[in-house]
Amino acid sequence: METRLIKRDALAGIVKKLSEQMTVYAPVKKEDNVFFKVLEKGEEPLLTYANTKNAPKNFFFPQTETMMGYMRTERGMELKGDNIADMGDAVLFGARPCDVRSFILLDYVFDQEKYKDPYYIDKREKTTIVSLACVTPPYSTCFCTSVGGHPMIVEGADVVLTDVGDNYLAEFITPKGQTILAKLGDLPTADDATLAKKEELVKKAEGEIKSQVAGSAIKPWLDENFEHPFWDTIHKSCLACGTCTYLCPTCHCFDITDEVKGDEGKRVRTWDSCMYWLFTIETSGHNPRTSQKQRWRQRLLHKFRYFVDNFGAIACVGCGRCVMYCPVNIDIRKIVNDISKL
Amino acid sequence: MQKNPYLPIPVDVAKITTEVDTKDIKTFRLTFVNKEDEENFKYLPGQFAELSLLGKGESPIGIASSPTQKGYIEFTVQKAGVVTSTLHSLEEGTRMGVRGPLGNSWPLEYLEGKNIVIVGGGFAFTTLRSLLNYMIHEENRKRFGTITVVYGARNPGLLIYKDELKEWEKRDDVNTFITVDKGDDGWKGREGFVPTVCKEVAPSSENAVTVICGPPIMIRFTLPVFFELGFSKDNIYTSLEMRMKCGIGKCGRCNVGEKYVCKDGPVFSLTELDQLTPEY
Amino acid sequence: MAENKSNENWTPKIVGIVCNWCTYAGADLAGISRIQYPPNVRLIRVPCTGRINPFYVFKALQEGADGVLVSGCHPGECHYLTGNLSARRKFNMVKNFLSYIGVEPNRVTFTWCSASEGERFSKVVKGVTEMVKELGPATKLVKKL
Amino acid sequence: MENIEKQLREEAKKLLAGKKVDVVVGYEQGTLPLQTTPCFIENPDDVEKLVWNSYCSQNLAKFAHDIIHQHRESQARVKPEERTKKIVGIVARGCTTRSLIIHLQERQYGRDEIVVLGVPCTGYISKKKIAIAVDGDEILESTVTGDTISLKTAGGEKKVPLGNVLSDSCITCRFNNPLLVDVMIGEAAPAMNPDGEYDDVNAFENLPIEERWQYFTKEMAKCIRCFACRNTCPSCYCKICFAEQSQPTWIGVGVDETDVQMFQMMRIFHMVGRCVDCGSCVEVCPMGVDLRKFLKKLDKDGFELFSHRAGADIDNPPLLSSFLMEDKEDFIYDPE
Repeated sequence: METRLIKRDALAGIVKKLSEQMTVYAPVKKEDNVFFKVLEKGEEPLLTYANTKNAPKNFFFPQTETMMGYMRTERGMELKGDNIADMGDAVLFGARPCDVRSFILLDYVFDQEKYKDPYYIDKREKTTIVSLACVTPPYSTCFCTSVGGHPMIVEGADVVLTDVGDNYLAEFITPKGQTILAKLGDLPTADDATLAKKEELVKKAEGEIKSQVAGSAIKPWLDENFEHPFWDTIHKSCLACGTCTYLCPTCHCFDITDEVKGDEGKRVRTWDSCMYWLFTIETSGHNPRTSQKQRWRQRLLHKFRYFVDNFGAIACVGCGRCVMYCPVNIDIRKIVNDISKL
Repeated sequence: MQKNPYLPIPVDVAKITTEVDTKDIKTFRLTFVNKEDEENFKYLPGQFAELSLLGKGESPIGIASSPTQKGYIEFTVQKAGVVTSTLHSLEEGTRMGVRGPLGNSWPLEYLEGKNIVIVGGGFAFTTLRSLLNYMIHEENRKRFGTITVVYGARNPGLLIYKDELKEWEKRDDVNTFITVDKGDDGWKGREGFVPTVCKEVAPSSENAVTVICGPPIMIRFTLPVFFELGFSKDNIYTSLEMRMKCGIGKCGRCNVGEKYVCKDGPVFSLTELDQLTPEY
Repeated sequence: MAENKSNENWTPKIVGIVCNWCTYAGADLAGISRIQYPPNVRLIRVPCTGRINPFYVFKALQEGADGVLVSGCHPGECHYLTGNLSARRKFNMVKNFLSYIGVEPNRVTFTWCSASEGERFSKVVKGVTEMVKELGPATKLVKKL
Repeated sequence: MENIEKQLREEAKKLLAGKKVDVVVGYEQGTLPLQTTPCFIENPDDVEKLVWNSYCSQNLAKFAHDIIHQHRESQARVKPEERTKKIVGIVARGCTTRSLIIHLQERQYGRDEIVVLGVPCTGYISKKKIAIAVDGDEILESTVTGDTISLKTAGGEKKVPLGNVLSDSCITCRFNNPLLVDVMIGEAAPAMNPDGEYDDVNAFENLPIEERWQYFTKEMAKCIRCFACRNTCPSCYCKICFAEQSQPTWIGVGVDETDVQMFQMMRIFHMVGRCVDCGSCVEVCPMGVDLRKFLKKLDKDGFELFSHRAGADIDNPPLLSSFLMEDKEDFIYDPE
């Protein structure tokens, strides 16, 4: 593994330069919010951000994505072919370790042996992930350590940047990461003292995460208590909006719809949310989940039980977005901890 | 890379049969535009496919034909939503798409050597028809024991596959019991609800498996009959219905507990159903 | 439609949502009387302007209409007594609101035209066509696939 | 405010203990600074949860509507003569009571199904303004003392005058005291500053048209179609929203630029004569879309053209279901 040093104030410029050669998806401040977006010409990424509002999953799994186009012919609509846009190689820059971990979880869903999702996989394969380690947690709502993560975890990243003071320590972990190194120009090799410092930071970082959640401890309870009075207590103030699911790095439910204008049409996939009552309604009018209570239970069970059953991991990376941005302050940490006390 | 599983396979509507007097259930015979697609479309009774109408959307429908019927696939569709309504307005010769086969199938290996009881109600007879036609095909018939079919509809006009029903009734290797809730002037057959008829027919549970599909209310009243006859939950199979979009276990809406109906189902034994979360 | 901007042959597509009892008959009369007017307006007949959801107007723009014309019975002459009076309030707000968000005010026109006013109908169509021509092809709110 | 809180708890307890209401909808302390969350109290012993402070942002009328309607649905299979009513006690400030009035005017439930615990309001804190005040830093702690709010962030502590961070809706609020009351808690609050109510709209109207369009498109582009604005709005109670209908499909479900614009325009338009400017939609929007800029225009037109203020007067009929022969029609095109 190559380890290099990047001067603290040079990094943004280096990324800007990189964005001239390839697509770079990075955090940028827009008005009052920090978002991940594709860097435009001359645009620099924001490095001092806490945590972005949107999760970087949008890059591989956009909120709205054209799957295929078609045209009206004499025989009716005929397919023009699928719409896997060849964007070329790309870099996802500055994703926090929790967000990086979300891709491992999303891979379980989209990259299965039998059914592979070509739209997601295509972008995923062409993208090098540069992660920015959390030396200190971005927010007090961060709880990655409770759901199998760590503020400085390298899992899933091709390159990891760690703020070690005057410099960023850059670790080029995977072969994909190595190819990026070639594009960054001359960088000094990291000295042993820096590497040692990083090890120290790693040890310290875990303790910095103050928010603790009984992530995996509640699984046995969830297995046994599909019907329990507790489920009546969490959903009442829920607006049934999709904020939590849309900002979540691991939520992956989607809808497929057709749009036609004149003689042309396209089939698009769009995020959907288990918080919506229309999500599961069948044409017959039957709806297996008619109440917000059932929908909340589904959201929680999907993340903390079903996903664990299917893939051996909790479908939550502890980024805290749903906690911070829920309009009515439904706090998943509190729910999980309340369950753990039952 | 595999083929894009979201792309519909082009097919032509070769034949449309109106099944019922109310005209809202039709059977569509589809032929593949490309020979290799036909060869690749290997399915078993009980599986389903997404019928794909570009510009309208997709609808998951059980395959009503049997793999022993070569050269085409058939779907029996009730007119309900956007896609199925459009489907009903199609003419023969129209091009459309199909995506599949999807899901698991009736447990054919398990059924081998056993006596089979098929119970169907109303329009939910489609994949049962596929199974029956598969089993009575000359290549397969000897692999299965006795076959009993109980099929009912509300009235004679609502029975689907009327011609085939007659054929099956003529066969001596299938015990066919057709019933209607209420007959009309022309009806000479049996009258009565499916659970009652099952009770009368009283198939032996000895080395037997029941495969049941129908409206929830029918299933609810039929199951106790079979329990009484000594069928265990391992030997009763049914097929679930759920809202689906992708059909390949990704879009996240058809899960019952950790199982996805589109991928792990739609066919489940009652034992399996008991282990699922009761949310379907 | 936007792609036709540079095209000199561009002529506006205008959606006319009109009341069955007055303007639609007025258009008929204009036709019977052989009064000439531009062919740019496609009429959609509704039972009363009172049943027009403002969304019809927005939607027409989204689907690519360069202009929208809504026409119904003069106040006091509604076949259903007061449908057009309810509509009047709605349309006043629609007109103001579209302009407020930055859509050219002349994209959307509201007027009254009775069954006997074939001449007026032709003038309305001429006037509306001219106004929309002046604005050029619609670009705002137009959905691109 | 502590007094109001105390009195509120007492009154709520009385109502619950006396079985005058089945549930009291109020606010309770949230898990994060600056946050309160709607709470639903059914047991008289739980009233201590109730709070009333400058963090209470949401319009609770939505919940009164939902609770009553869910209860009615649950009784669909009960014989008519055996059906019960569910009485909802609701903590209501001025804007909340306006929403209740709209519900009553629109016959969503009966007057006997709600008991209004009126509270005087001095405005609630806008989280968006707070974020700007501390430049996006996370708030670790916040306390309101008198007219000042002190905000603790990782970078230190900052004191801001409360007036600077109140929601825009509150600063120019005309009806900060309840208009519909069964039990009034505390004294009426001093008036806010309604004179400047339409300043924002007026200023926007005077911008060049292309600037207005740019602002509109920029704001709409932020929307992620999460529907928080719609779902928190007491006036948005349709069982199936036009945005989600499939037969016909009015708009695409994705975040196509014009689909989002259409959704928001149409939702905003459904608010004609029904928006009480409670600011809830702005407050819950995770993306900070400036919805008020557009909603307030309809409010202004409603008043200036038709002398109508939403939910201000229970006897004044809804704006769009009424008319006058002499309503203005200077917008009508005349080809002559």
